[in-house]
Amino acid sequence: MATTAAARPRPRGGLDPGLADKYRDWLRQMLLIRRFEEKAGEAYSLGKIGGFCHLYIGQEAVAVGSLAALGDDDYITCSYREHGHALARGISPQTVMAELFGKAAGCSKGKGGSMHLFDASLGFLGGHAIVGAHIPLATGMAFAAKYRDTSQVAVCYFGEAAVNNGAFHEALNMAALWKLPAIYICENNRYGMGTALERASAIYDISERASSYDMANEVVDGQDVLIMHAAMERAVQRARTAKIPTLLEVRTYRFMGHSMSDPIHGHYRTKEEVEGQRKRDPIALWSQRLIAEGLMDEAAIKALDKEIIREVEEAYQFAEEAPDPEPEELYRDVYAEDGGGRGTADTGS
Amino acid sequence: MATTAAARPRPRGGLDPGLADKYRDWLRQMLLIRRFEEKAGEAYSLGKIGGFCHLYIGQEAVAVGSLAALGDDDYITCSYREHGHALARGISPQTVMAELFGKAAGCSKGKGGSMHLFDASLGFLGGHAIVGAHIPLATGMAFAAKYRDTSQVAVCYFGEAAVNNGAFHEALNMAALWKLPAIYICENNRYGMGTALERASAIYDISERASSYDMANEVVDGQDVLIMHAAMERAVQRARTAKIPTLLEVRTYRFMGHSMSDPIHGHYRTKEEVEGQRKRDPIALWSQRLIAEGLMDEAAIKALDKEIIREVEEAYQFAEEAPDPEPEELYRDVYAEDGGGRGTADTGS
Amino acid sequence: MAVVTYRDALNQALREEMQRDPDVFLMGEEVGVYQGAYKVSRGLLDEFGPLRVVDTPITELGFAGVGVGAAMVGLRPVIEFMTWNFALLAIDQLVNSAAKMRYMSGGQVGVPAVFRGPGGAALQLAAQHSQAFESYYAHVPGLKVVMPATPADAKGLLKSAIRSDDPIVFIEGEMLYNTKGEIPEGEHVVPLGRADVKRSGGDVTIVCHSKTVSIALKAAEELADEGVEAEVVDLRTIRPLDAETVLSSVARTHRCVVAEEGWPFAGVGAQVVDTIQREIFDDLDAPVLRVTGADVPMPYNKHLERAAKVDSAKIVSAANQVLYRGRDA
Amino acid sequence: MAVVTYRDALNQALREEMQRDPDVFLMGEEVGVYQGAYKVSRGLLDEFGPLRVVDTPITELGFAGVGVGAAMVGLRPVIEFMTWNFALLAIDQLVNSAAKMRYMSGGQVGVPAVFRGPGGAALQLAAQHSQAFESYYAHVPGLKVVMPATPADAKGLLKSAIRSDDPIVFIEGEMLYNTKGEIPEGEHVVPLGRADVKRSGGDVTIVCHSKTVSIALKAAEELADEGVEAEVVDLRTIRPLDAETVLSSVARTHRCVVAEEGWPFAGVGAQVVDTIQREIFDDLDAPVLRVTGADVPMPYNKHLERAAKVDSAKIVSAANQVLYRGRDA
Ligand SMILES: Cc1ncc(C[n+]2csc(CCOP(=O)(O)OP(=O)(O)O)c2C)c(N)n1
Ligand SMILES: Cc1ncc(C[n+]2csc(CCOP(=O)(O)OP(=O)(O)O)c2C)c(N)n1
Ligand SMILES: [Mg+2]
Ligand SMILES: [Mg+2]
Repeated sequence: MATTAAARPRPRGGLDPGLADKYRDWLRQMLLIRRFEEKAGEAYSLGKIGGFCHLYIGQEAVAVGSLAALGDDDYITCSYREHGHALARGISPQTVMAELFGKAAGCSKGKGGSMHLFDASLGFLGGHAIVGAHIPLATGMAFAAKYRDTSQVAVCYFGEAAVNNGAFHEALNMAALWKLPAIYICENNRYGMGTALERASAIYDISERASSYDMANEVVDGQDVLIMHAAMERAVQRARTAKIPTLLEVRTYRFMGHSMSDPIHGHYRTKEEVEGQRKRDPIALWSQRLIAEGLMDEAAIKALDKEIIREVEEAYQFAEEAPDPEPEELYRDVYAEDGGGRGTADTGS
Repeated sequence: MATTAAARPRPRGGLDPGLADKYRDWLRQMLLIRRFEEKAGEAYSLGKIGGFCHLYIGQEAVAVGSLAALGDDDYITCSYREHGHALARGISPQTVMAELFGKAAGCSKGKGGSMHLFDASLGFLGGHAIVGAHIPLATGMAFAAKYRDTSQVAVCYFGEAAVNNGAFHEALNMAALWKLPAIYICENNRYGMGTALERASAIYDISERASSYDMANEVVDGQDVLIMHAAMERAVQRARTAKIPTLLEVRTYRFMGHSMSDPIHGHYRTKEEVEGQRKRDPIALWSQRLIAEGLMDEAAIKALDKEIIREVEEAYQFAEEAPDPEPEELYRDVYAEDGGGRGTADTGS
Repeated sequence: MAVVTYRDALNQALREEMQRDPDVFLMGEEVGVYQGAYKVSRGLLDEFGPLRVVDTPITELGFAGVGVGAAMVGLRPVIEFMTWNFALLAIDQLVNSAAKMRYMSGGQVGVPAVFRGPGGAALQLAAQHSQAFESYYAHVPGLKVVMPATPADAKGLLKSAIRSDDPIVFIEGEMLYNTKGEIPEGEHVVPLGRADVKRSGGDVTIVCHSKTVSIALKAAEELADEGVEAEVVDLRTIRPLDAETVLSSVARTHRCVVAEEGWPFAGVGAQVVDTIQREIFDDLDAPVLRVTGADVPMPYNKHLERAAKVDSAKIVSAANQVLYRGRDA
Repeated sequence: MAVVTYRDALNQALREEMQRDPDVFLMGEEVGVYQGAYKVSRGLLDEFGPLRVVDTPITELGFAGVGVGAAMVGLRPVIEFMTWNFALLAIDQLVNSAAKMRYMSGGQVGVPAVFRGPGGAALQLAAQHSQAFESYYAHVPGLKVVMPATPADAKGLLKSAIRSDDPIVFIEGEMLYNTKGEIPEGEHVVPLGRADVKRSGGDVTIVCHSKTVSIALKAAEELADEGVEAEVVDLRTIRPLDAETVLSSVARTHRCVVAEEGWPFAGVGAQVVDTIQREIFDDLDAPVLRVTGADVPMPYNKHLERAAKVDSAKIVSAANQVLYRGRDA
């Protein structure tokens, strides 16, 4: 368990009974992500979803626990592994699923797909598919918050493999130098595709990278939604009040392959390792906790799960039946003024 | 003086009388660089040298002290501020000056100029003019040494402004991860063009950046050639024997403007600051030390200086009289097989 | 009309747009305290303060991304690259983030940012500092590419660029900063996407942009001495290309030379040639010829450098070729 | 002749060259333990060990630079980009270091490195993962650009690329990895810089490369059904361009269509058009037409994506246009 447990002492505070609804909602959100991802995997195997599809199964507590600490006008950017964040932020399962199906009703009009989910009205500013490239984007959003003197926070999610990339380094240096309200959440799931953290990074503790920028940092157990949430609240506080950035290294694990084309175990990790990690399933952990604290019972959780399965089924149906984008959409949205018309240099006959 | 003095305790060992010739030679080399650079500045003002010209005055002890610790088959790469390193490595003042004049006898055949000095026979692998870009190159040379299992070391010189760049970060991570015999020498002269270190970096102690890669590191007083040399010997030892890289943060100061078009003081630093720093002129410090230790006297130093001034004068004459490259050189050296002929896509009429 | 330098024209445009719109800010290396590596931003830090005139570390990839991110949430960044040579480090942010954001978000998120700085060769800056990359950016749907040749166009086009809701690549000429020209008093805005006939003539069309405009005008004068009237079309905006203006000129002259500073292979001129021969093949009395920088890395030596660059003699010679005139006809 | 996939052909080339020359090594993301993101390097880690098959962090700029540095001191690195989309992060090292080193060192320091990986669009990978950048690299003197279309060419050209003393950009087709073809037994080397006539015909020339070759061959068959014999010229090497082969074909057919996967503006095809009209203007009976990817970022939706891509119908239609034949003539 050493690999996902936080290296630092865990705040093991009891639950606040006044927040029972919230706690139950976290479970709901995590279950929604889980069931949604399972369905997406199924749809991918059926050829309903194309391209790359990176599932979030195993990491649900990270998106749910952290996003719960944000306000409505904060900014969020993610990598390509962002279905969970999109759902936790409140984009409907229908429009997310429709996007995966490439339909016009998708949250990016079917033009972005799995790796490029957007909902500007929720401050959900993308899925980005060049590793590391969205870290400067989030820094720019934090810059905008400072520029306008708002209390907004810009949050950026990325994998542990991204921290070796120059973009991470350049962006964090600027954020610290300029004291920007940014929160960098490194979801350390131990692998970047088939490369284990320790085969790509000269140091094991990603949080140590913050010392190059004198940036606040924490190591967080990402399988425990409560711990995740508490750490995020501290980071948000720092960003909103102290106006300084934070790097959170969140220890988690992906239960599935890197993408749908990668087996769950094989060349780079063993079946035993994956099974060991699955024992700290964030949903199971949180369910047990809620039961132990008397906030829900097994039956209620089962009922909730059923409801969610139905909801996901509906999303699937919705996506299935939704129409494709009109052919003219091909040439729309290239430029601001493009209602239609062809690109300027097009020579296609 | 806080700015150039090392933050850590200085090794203040006495001089080794058996090395007297070497010590005197360091002074000779530093004086050569100083007089050469003064002459280059003069030639630039006369229009004999074109383009950008970045003088090394004030930093002489860094190149001289560090390069003296290397062997013949080690590899060296530098930034565009590399006249001093080229001379200290043993490229003749004539061919360096001829290169600045763009002449065929220049060390890069007149095609590289001030920013691109090369002498492959000395392992002097360039002057490079994209900030940070040569740091991965040096890492690749260190990789080659490891690949071939030689005891070579690859040394890379760059300014303190380069450490914010992604290339630095990516390269150092790989060097540490793979345990490469590389030595990264950050010549911290406090400014990157007109930007003071603390306006570009979130931390003041550049050496701290090494902690992101668990890399050996030292802060070195770059105005004291003996200290510089001792630190470099330790780094070389680590590279050759322990086969691990080092980051040296060398505190120094440039006495001139960033390039010939930048005044010595003005927008970004005061006259007082520059004058204060000039009190720790590396040549004066070393001269005093040699005198104090009885290794040279004032008269000998004066004579040496005169000799060097003559040597530089000869280099100038040589460069002045040397012929330009033949016109056919324009199309040579683009590809391996190019003895001549035009580029393949050339449409120039 | 006031006579001002290209540099000051750009400075005016920045100042006026920053006064006009509080969302406009300038960010880049040395733009503030140092007053700009080429002094384009002189005085702006004093006037607008450090939040709107932001000096950055040497992190082209990072601060280009910061600009894109700030633009995604509605600011109007002007990101200065000290030169476009260094922007190769940031090109991923321009091509993969800026150019595609609107499209892949299904129209939700635009990037109203301007990326600007000098491009092309100056004097003896050698291989890594003397490159013209306009064809790279013009290749990319989602970007617009603007390259003014005169002070008036510099001012008017930069103002349009800043007001545009799309990401703009705005490439200045380092060798043009000191050139002078008249600029209309008061508000002066030049629309994007329109070429400009800088000289009229009926015998041959010379298509050019940025630094090659003045060279083409010089060539046109030399040709006039030989009795040949050249029409000089300054593209001004490379993408979208104003094909109409180019085609209507060549349809009249039946002969065309395309000049550009950069390397030949798949340069901007290749696209211009492609467009001309495709659209008005039957109007052409001769193949379109191109005059480009030599197909080599830029050498440092000044004579070699001169030989590598476009000059008026090369344009005159190409014009004579398309006119089927002997060397000294 | 054995029938092998394009993927295995590349694998054979790598294995043979690594066996032949101990200075050759492979470096990139997932090339080792994972056996290659697209399995091109399958088995190589086992055979050659971790010093010669090196997994890297996700640092395209950094490891491209490591490759250049290692090549500067005489090794022969093969640097794999997982896809050329990500290589935009590294383009500075290719353009400013690899391409210029020999020149700016006055001929002293060459860079015998190969940079390889898949380019162009696969299926529904959307805007940031579906781009064809060959024109960027072909623009640059000092680089060579190679793009095989068949297993035999993939093997033979990769072997030549590894043996070359110049930096090579070697762009594979992700959609081609599973395609099969015959490869001559034993040593099989294809020289760089030579186009290949993949089909002979006298009525119209179709110039293409990489993925568009099979599309062009399909179009040629469709045209043959209509009684039109198309000649299909596969460029194979984009830079240096084998103008001779292209020109001699078009001089015979008098009509030409140029197909490429990438965007139109200043693409490789623009250069081909420029060359043809310049060199054999009088031989042309019609303008040269181009068929390119649509001038938009690649959409995710599969129907839109299909519409954005080159297909045989578009090539047939362009061929009919240059033949001045009606749609269904
Ligand atoms: C610049 C770049 N290089 C390579 C890739 C291919 N790639 C996609 S995801 C990935 C692994 C990323 O791992 P990590 O950052 O740990 O995120 P995770 O997938 O584990 O969530 C790689 C190599 C890419 N998208 N972008
Ligand atoms: C990538 C890149 N960005 C910008 C520049 C322009 N530039 C040249 S030197 C320099 C300052 C570098 O300072 P530092 O690294 O401290 O070295 P120093 O000049 O002090 O030796 C800048 C910004 C460049 N050459 N490359
Ligand atoms: Mg990971
Ligand atoms: Mg400095």
